[in-house]
Amino acid sequence: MTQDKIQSRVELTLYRMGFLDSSTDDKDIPPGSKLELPFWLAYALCSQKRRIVSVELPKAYRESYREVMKADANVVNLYKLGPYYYNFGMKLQCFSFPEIDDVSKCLLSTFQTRFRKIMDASQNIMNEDTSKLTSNLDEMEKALFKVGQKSLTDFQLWETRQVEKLKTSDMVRAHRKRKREDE
Amino acid sequence: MNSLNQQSFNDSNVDYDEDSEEEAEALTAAEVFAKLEEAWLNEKFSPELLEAKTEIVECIMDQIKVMEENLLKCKKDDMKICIHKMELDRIRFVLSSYLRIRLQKIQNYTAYYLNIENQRTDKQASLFSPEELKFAKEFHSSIDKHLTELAMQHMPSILQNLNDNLSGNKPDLDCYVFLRVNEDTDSVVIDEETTETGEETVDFQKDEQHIIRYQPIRHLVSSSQLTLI
Amino acid sequence: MLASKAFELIKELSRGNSGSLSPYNEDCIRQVLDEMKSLYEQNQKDVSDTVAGETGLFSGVQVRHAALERNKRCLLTYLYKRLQIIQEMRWEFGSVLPMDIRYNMCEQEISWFNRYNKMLAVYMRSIGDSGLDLTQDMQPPKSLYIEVRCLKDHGEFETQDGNIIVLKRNNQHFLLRSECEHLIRQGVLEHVTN
Amino acid sequence: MLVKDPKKEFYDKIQHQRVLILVTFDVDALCACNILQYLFQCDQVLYTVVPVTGKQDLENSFLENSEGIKHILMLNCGATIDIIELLQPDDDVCFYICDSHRPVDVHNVYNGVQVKLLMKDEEMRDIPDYDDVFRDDEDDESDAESNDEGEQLSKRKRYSDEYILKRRERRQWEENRNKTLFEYTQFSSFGSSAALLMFEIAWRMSKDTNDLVWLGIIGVTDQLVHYRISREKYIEDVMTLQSHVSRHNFKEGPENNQPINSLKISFEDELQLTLYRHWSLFESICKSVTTACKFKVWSMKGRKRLHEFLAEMGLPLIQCQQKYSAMEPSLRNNVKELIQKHIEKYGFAPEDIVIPSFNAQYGYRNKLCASDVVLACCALLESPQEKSQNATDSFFQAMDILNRKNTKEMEEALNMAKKQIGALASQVQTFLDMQQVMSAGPFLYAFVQEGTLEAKCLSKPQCLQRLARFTLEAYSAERRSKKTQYLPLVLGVPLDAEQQTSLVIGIPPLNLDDERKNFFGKAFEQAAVTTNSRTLHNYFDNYILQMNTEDRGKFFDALINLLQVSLSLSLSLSLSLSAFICASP
Repeated sequence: MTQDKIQSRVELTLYRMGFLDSSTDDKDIPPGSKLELPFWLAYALCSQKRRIVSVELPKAYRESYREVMKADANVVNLYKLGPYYYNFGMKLQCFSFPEIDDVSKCLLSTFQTRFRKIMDASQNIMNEDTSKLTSNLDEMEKALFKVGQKSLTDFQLWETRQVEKLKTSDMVRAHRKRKREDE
Repeated sequence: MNSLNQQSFNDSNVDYDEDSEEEAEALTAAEVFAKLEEAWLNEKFSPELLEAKTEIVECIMDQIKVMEENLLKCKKDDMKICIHKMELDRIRFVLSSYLRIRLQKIQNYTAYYLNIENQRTDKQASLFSPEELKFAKEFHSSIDKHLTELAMQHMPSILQNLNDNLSGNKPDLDCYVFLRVNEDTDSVVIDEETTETGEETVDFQKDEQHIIRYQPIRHLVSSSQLTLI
Repeated sequence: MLASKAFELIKELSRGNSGSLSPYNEDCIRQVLDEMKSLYEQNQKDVSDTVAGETGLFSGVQVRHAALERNKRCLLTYLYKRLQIIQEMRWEFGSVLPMDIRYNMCEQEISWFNRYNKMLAVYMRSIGDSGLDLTQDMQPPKSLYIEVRCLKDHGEFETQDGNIIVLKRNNQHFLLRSECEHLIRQGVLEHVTN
Repeated sequence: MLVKDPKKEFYDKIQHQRVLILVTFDVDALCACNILQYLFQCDQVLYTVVPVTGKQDLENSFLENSEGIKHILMLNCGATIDIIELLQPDDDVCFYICDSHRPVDVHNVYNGVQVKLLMKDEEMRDIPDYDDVFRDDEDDESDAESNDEGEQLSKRKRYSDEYILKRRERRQWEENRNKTLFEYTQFSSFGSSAALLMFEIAWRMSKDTNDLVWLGIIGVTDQLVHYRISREKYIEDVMTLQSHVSRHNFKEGPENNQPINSLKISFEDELQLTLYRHWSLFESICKSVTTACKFKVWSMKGRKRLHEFLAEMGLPLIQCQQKYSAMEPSLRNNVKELIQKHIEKYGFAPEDIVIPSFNAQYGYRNKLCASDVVLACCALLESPQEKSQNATDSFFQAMDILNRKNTKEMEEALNMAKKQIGALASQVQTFLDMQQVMSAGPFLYAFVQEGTLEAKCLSKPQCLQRLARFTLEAYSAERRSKKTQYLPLVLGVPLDAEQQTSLVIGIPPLNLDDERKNFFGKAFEQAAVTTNSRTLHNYFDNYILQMNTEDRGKFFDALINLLQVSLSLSLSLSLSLSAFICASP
């Protein structure tokens, strides 16, 4: 997620850094050029102390998308907006965007609205194909969903007294399965 | 489970805390086991490594040994044998599980806990048992060595320090835990004063159960005013 | 792109699934180290140029420095995560790893595994007077004896009371739980519950 | 030696010992094994269960697993073989045999130290007297055998009258012994179910549960389904079980008081329609032996009669052809009464269509009758193996479905059973359509064609047994001639195409149904010996054997000869056969 691209504007000439911008063959990148930089680089180059580049808020977190979230967060495919939508959103806090408070509020309310549905689904879906449902979730939500499902199946196992059964360790089982497939 | 333990444990009184200078309390084996169980639950549900209960562990280990020896003396078709064996298995499970959880925590945040250990004054109790400390040091140095050999020594010299990478890892003390109150405790600060809200405090009463952020109540766990569940 | 090789290592980690270890990517690691070296050399050059009076190179140095840090972080994460996986495997597979997994480990990883094995053994032996095998009793015991079914031919197995049992595929035995827990975890036996 | 008090002489002996349990591949043995495992787990008796497919397997398994083991239990295997002779165990090893195969080998009967038979006293009546088969005067025996050594001595003796007298007496005794032994062993038959015996042991020790009763029921039902015991014997056993069922399932107060997931067994007259609760009524009627044969469903006319019958009962065809569980409840609930009421007109006796049996129910959905479980379990036990599978894989799969919690696996097993029975019925249809059932004079024979899809599925002993019976009844119904009632059937099915082997079974004629005695065991042995055929008598059911397909011709000629001679000697086939073989060297 720290590899996610962020739209940046070069403020100071970057000498001998032409390769960062694939659209030009120039040796240097002049101020004013727009670049897509990975987050880790943008973070290093845009801070209180040094302003080598300035950054823009990524689209998915801007006003228009925030409106969409407000309307009905449940129908949005978060995964498409970024597989790590929440985490990346939180990372963005380190840049001083004017609207950053709104972004964080929006993230919180989005999560709150969606969480209810995820929780509900994870506790009630048994032995069904969940891929359609989970394809809309960002990675964190997916992890949450998985935890929910696991607790559901664990509970059922407990109810039917199957937890007593000693099992082959997961890794060994996965390992053996793969070996069989290879053969 | 407890009733079983009581039964056989009561046969013998063992001295718990023999060595400790403060007060030599004599506890029955059942009481020691109750203490182990408490330590086990706390360890299991706390996000950080708690103080090592070295005496309890030693005491239980001794007890296991005694029981095993007694079992060998019994006749083969004695009904009691399987009950005692079962009990042994259960004690051993709790003990192993307790030590395993601790080991896991030590492995995950080795540098963090070693740091705490280094800054510890003589008055404070150590988080580690002596054996655990030895393991932690060995574990830490083995990883250091591994990373150095494979990567660090091939890097430019100014980058050749590891510290900020590994020790940055620390347990999440802000996570939420379930707890049961052992004794009344008033006005526990659970949220510090901020600009928006005032200080938030809670009065705990015995036998209440709460779900709460770990950080504000961690000192109550170590003083066993609370038990995590 | 800067540090893209290092990122590949990270992606490789996230692709891996339980019970397997991807081959130690020595190639990629060397390329990352090479990239770091040239970044560093370029920076040194720019710094000395700056000292010599040239201006405007500062931003480039910053970019490279960030890339160096990035590379280092990814590389260490890669190595450390692998150790964590290997460490977990010690608990799941036991002290001897399957050949195909060992095959994917580099020499240092194997020696680390052996060292880990040793320190674990030392620790476990030092608990109490007689030591305690922490890899046993992974689940709360429910009964003293359990019924198990052999999933593969394993050969002879000596029980605590000195009897020898032949573990052959599709035989079923009623044994002490503590005796066969390891074999169940290693997938030799299956616990049959009613 | 027969065990009189199973608790004292068997169960108490094995406490705190390790026990090796050898189990054959039949449902009854599986149930018995399950009961035993329950008992052993209660008392923490350590054991090892090893499935054995045949005599060779028995030997190997014993050698492999017997180290340090002093107590060996055999379920539905071992009784008919001289076990000490075969296995050559150490002197301190003791065998406990719980086997429904008869006759029990006389060596097993009279070995008082190492062989303990867990069987019913009243079934052991026709065993030859000890003095008739064994002679204790060792001197005599060694004399007769070691002629060379003591030639001088014996020469002198030979002249003495006393000696001659003794010789004559001895020869007479030997003749008598051969005759007694032959009469004793000429027929193979079956005694009480192993599962029933095990259940009764559990009951006597007050350790029986409702689940164990159910296992006993399944064991007994297995014996009926595979034509091992007569209907009378079955009813007798069912009555015994019924008292246990009512004891365990009687509850005070309102009936719905008990938890829904407990096991409820009820005693009921059960339609003899194969798996009908899990199939459609129509399919089930077409594939059940009795109804298929009486209606002759393989002919157009037969089908028509069946349709007529259904119409008469007021059951629309559409309802009958959909899944039974999806039938309209008002119809479904009356099916049994309707069938019983209307079927007499079609030439059925009441006992042709219903039989006293048991149902088990747990949870809301899963109502199973005993024969459903037998068929499902058997289908799993004899499921065609993939290459990668081990023959014993299916054994424990089958054992697993006896555990009532595995409802999903049970469902799959029922589907397999339907497939197996489907293959069986269509094979019977092929036999009739292609007129492949031939008369060899004294018996009928038929062969499943090589390379058919069904062959793979049918080449298993238990399944073959049912196929043979189905074929014989169908043929007899088709012919309508009384003579077919008196003819036995020999049936073969290809086993292994590469090795050119086939599986052959012989079953007795229909008119001897009440006795369930099979003389083919001895006859097969004889025919194989005289023709030097490459045969393998590996199964514990001796009327089933493996043979090299090339040797089929000469083997059959010999068999025909054997049976023809016996026919000519007497009209009663069974008795005469004994006479013939007795006379032959």
